[in-house]
Amino acid sequence: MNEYLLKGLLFIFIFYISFVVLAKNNFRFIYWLSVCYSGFGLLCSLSFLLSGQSSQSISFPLGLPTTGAHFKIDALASFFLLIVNLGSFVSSFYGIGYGSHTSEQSRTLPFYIIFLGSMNMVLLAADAFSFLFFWELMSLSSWALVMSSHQHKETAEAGFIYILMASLGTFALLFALSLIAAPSKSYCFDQMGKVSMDGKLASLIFLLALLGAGSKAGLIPLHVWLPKAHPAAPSHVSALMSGVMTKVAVYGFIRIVFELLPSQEKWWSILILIIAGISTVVGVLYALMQHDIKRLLAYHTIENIGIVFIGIGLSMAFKIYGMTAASALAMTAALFHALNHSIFKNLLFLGSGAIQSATDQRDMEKLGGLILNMPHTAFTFLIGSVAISALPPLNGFVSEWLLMQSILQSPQLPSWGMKFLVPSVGAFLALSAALAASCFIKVYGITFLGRPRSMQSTVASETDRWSVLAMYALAFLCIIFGIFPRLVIHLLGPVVRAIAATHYFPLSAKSFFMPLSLVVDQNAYNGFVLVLLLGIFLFFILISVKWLSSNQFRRTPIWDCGYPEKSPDCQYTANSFAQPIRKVFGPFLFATKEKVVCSEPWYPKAAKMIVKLHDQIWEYLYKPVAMAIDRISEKINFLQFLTVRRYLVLVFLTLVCLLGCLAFLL
Amino acid sequence: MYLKAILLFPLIGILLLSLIRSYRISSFLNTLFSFLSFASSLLLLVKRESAGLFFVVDELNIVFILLTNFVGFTTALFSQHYIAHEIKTGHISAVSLRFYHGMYQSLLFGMNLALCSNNIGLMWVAIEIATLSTVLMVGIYRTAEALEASWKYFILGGVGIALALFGTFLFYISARPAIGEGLSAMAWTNLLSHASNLDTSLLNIAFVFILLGYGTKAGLFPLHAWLPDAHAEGPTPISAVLSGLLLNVALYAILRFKMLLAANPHALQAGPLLMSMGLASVLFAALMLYKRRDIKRLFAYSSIEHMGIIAFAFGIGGALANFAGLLHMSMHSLTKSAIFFAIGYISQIKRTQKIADLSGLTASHPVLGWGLVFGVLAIAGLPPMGVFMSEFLVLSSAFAKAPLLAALLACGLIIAFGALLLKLVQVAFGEPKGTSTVVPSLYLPMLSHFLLILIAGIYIPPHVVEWFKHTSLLLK
Amino acid sequence: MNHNLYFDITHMLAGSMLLVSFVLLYQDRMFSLLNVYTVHALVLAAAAAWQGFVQQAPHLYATAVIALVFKAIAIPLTLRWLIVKLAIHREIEKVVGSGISVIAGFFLTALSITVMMKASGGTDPMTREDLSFALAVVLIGLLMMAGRRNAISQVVGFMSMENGLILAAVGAKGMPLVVEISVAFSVLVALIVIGIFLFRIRERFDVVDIRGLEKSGGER
Amino acid sequence: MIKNLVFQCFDAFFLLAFSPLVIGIIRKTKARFLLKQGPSLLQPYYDLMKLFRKEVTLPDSASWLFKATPYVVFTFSWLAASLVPTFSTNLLFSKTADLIAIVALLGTARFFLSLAALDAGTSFGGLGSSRESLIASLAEPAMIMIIFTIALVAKSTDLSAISTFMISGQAGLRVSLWLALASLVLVAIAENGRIPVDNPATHLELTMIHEAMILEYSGKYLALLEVASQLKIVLYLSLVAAVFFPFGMSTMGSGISSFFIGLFTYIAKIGLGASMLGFFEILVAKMRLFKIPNFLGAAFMLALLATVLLFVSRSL
Repeated sequence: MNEYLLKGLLFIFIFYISFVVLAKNNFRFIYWLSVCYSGFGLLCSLSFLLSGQSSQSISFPLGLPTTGAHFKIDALASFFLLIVNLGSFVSSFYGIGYGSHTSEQSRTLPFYIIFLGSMNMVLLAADAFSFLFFWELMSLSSWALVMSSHQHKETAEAGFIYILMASLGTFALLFALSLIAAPSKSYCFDQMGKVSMDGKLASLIFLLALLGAGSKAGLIPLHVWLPKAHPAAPSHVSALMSGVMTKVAVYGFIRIVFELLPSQEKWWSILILIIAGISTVVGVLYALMQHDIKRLLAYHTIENIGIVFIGIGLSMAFKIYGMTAASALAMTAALFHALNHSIFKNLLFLGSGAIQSATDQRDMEKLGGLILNMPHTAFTFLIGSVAISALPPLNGFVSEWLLMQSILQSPQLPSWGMKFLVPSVGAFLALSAALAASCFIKVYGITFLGRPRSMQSTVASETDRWSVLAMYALAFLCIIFGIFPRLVIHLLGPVVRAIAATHYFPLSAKSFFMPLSLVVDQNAYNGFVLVLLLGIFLFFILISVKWLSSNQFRRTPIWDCGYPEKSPDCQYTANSFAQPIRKVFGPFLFATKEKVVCSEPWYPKAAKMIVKLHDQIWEYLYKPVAMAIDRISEKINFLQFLTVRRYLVLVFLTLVCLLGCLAFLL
Repeated sequence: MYLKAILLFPLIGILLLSLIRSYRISSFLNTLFSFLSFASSLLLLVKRESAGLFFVVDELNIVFILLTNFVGFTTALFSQHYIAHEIKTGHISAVSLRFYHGMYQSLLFGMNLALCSNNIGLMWVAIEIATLSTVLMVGIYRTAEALEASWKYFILGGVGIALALFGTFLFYISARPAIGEGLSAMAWTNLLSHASNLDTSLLNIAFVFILLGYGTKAGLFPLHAWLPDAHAEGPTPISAVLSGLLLNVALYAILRFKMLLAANPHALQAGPLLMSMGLASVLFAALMLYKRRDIKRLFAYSSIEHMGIIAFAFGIGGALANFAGLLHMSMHSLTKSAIFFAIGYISQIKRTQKIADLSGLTASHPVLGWGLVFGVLAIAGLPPMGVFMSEFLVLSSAFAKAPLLAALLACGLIIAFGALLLKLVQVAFGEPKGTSTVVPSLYLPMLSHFLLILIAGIYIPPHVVEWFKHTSLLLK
Repeated sequence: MNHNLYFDITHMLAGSMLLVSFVLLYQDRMFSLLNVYTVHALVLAAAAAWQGFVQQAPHLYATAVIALVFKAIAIPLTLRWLIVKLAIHREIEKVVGSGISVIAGFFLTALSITVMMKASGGTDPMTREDLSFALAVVLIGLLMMAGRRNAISQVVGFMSMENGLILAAVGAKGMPLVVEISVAFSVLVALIVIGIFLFRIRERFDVVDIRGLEKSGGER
Repeated sequence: MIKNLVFQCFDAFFLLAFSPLVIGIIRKTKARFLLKQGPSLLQPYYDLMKLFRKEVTLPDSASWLFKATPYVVFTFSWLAASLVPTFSTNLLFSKTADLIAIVALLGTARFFLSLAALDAGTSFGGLGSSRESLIASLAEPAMIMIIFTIALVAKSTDLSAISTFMISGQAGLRVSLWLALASLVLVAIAENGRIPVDNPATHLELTMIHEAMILEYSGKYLALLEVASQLKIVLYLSLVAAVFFPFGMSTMGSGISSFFIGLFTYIAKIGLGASMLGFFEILVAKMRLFKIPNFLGAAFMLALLATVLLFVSRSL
């Protein structure tokens, strides 16, 4: 049956792409079609995961001559298919309504379709060529989507950096895959992983895979493009890029490092853990410094990808030392978090899209009080914020709890380095979770709460019903996966078994709903009971407060300790909210410079505070390269303006050199 | 017979077209003759003749004959409207027009002759005919810049001619003891079958001369100097044919000679030589792209880059890389000529070739703008276009064999991509600026090329694969 | 005549061509440059004729005649006329001094002899030496082109390079006539094109100095 | 099962009833050490009763979130507190959440409280919210390291399991545990907004944190928030007691006498802890805000040291 599903997926893909031509600019039609397409993908992946069958493959005489195009669906692919199609399902649904808020549909629609299709195909591809083909097509189509608002200067810059980093990543992956393919002389994944390999070569491949997948996923220091490119696209595309495309990168990494490489070296996991740990904290600190809501969300993607990679790194470490159960646990946590992140990040981006279409603003400093005008967006955004802050009882907490539990397994690792490293990563994780919470207090508090800071914010109205429905669907998933995490863990079973050879949470028919708790060693977390208890306690309190207390209330002007100030400008801003944290972490990370400009008393003028943040990674890692290229190209540019005689001298010298080589070397 | 036809039609074309004064008739005839040679080259697929002392059609050249005649035909189509506008604006006089069409056919004749000749001397003559015709065409606008470009091309090309001729002599001399005197010692088929008996050391020197001589035509660094100016200052159809075809023909000649070297076990390894020249071309062209202000010159440098990639691919050697090189040659010629078609109309519409004066083309002229975007992305090696496949193969075989050099190549590609993209974004996106004139234009040539590279990116017909594979084995 | 004499005469002719090349390299006046070039072409004609005699290949006589009529008489006359017409009979501007260019010429000769001697182990010594002289002539011609600023002298350099090529061609036994004709043809075409160029250049600039021509230097 | 449920319910309501008294004890201790009479031990109860009876004033700009927050904060704090073993281990719901989850439950409460502070759109609310976030962020890594140390010793993050392990005496006397205790005390002080991090007794001061957040609240909402913060103090005190001083705790299934012994020792422990807190508070002065990172940094370093020493001492 799955064979038919796979075939169906592939054929519908072609069918689907060909619709671009027919549909022209009828965006509702395209988005409905995308909903159907991703819905079908969703069904396929679910049926595959639940049926627990082994892989199915299929090949066509297309693509690379003599190799052909191979496609395969297995547990790993189908889990990521689930993530991709869940995200695209909701985003397309959102697009049905959101599309009417955007102009120039013809710049997004064709690429949107290709983007969705290519993400699916990357996961199904089972040979190096098809994989990279769709990988690069995914980058290309998302670049085109980023460029859809092409009039802005920043967009051009964002798109430029994005596609360059994407090609860098593709080249790195190409390098890695070629090195794997070389000994087995086949580009087909099935044959590629079977050859044993020299440790140094394997390490090189690993580094390249990390570079390739990491640049797409946005690991620090390869993240520079991400906060520029993701916000520039239309919001439902940003949601897909941040929530889903980064997961495709994670998939690529797992596929190459865990499946195509025969064995892993010890230091790899150390490297991953360090990079991932830094990514989590630095990502969230960057986010805290932003006041553009979409850019802030994009920076949070860096943090969450860091968390996913912490899980992957741990899983690798445990696997190397033969602790398969712990490895399975860490991988479960990583994949669970990947799914969770795709859900709440989609939700938050969709929410920010709703805000943007309602107020035409992305700058939080110009928003405020939207909870009154946009109640549905506000509610769902709140759910998303709680989830991304890893707070119980929502899904974000469950995956971080699992990750913490797998960190707690680390003392059994024999390596001393790991013993010290892993707890520090745990501390980083905790720090990033707490900072994420404060970041989302800021986002939510400044955007939705308080008093409106601009006219647009005052008159904003709730977004269309399709968008609201899409957001509610995601919010519902956030809650459901938080209360019944076993649902996801059940789905993850075959995937984790494929990667880590075992499954931490035993799969039995009974375990689908009962027991509801997650148990690691003796430690337990039971989301369902927790919510039940919360409900009971809340009910009790509501009843007793009603019975006990006075129910009189009246609306009054704000008190504010006796210093009420009417102007909304006197509220806390996003910038001032982050000030304490900026003061603590800023000097070290961003080389912050704060300057307060006060006018002289006799010359009344508004005082100003100037904050300068420097992206040090950009300045010390990327800028020099760009400068060097610029300088070299400036230096050699004279070669365009030589006289004919000088060109002849060049030819002459080349000839003499080559003859000299012949005379003296051979 | 068909072989004769592809040579005969352009010959008749030269004679006839240099006599006809009317623009309408001559441009139609030009297209017609190009089409006739294209049609006969298609028939060549059906029935191939066995190799004679002068002509041969084999797995290596059939694809290029087909490609040359196809691009020749589409360019003729493109040039109909292009030249009509040039005449209207007074850029080209009536005399020049006769000259132009005659030279166009003579260029096609030269290239066809070079591709199907079985004689190293004849090939040399043919390439000279092709070069000289383009020299004349580059200078056709008679502006100071055009004449200068033409002069540069002529002098450097002339030196190339001389060097290639010396190389050809040396090949003959090295073959003479083994094959005997006379014409037979200049025939490819004989040379190839006796390759292992040829004088090894002479072969090496000969190859150096051939590489430099024909390498000048192919625009490899540091012999490239004529190329950017010739592309930028001549009429755009000529830029398209130069980049799309003539460079290929020159490389084809080098390949033929490399084949001989490969067949001789003691001869010098041509690989490292080609690789280093190719790599140098890629890196050099990539860096030069950043400071370009003229859009045609920009893509001329991109052609240098791609010739570098191809040379690099053949330099690596091995079935896969050679296959990739051949594929890249075909893909590059299709893509680059299509880009020049787009640019031709754009520069006529906007009356400028300056990148800084072009902006927002996707908004103001969707077909041309998106066509340019498509072409540039294709040439930069992005899927689903054909160059992606050939670059995939080049890089992947290079990564496996010479990782360090391949990494350098990849760097060069990224740097070049960055530059192209920077200019592309400037030209195609943003707010449109400047005034535009209405230009009669035909998009069919451009779109047909795009369709072909799109198909090639996904599916390559098994016949072509077989030909390429056979050739790759000969190239080692 | 015995074999040695054949060899010696061939050797002498090729050697004298190289010598004339050196003299060309040394010239710094327009007219004397043309005169020396005439000698160069004459020696080539002699060499071709001698080879025709030695190899009993009548078509080489044709080559000799072409060299005599065309290169030794027609072209120098044309160029002389051009120089007078354009009034550019002044000193040749060199990039490097005569002494240095002659030393460079020696190095090139040494290089070509090393390459050829090392290389052609299988070929007969006569072809080998002939080839090494021819290569030296070609290289010196190229050096001349690279070392002179004046267009006419560059053309002369180019033609002396062609002469070197033909020297190599006539030395190769059994080389089909096709090649010689094509060389002559190419020289003819080259001259025509140069002529067109000179006229066109005359339309726009008053000097045939490449520097003037390269004023615009492409895009800035 | 039923007995267990009864015990669990008793635990929850006992905490609710007991927590204002703890505040009373702290205040009384402070007053006594300052040679003052001080308010009655039952004064917090009176205050709460008064607040509950009062009319609520809501700021104009407040949304539904402002009204919902007190309930949310109260519920989460109460639940978290009742999941910490007090007088007995292995209560019915002890398997619902481990130590990490309990800390996270408090995090949710804080999240909503900070949001509510921003809801009215005042400058003081933002100030409190922003500072609270800073402190919480810095306390979190230290807390995780403490949990890590404890989990390494007791092989679990489940509080009942930890208490049982500690009672059994297998842990022995360890330097690490003392370091962890010290660190936990520092974290608890910061989390509860006690001196020297925050002064719960002041208003109208630019240094206030917790009070600034609840500045706009009145009536029953304020009462709920007050109880929630009292529960939080009790929670941390119980945590210290359950992990480091678990003696006297009963366990499920043992007799009624052990239940009473457990209860009384618990009250005694918490009472002692509260008065020690009061004593400590009169010894130190309130810190500047930007000294707090150092304070919490010290807590983190202590916890880190605890972990490292643990590796050395037992080479786990």
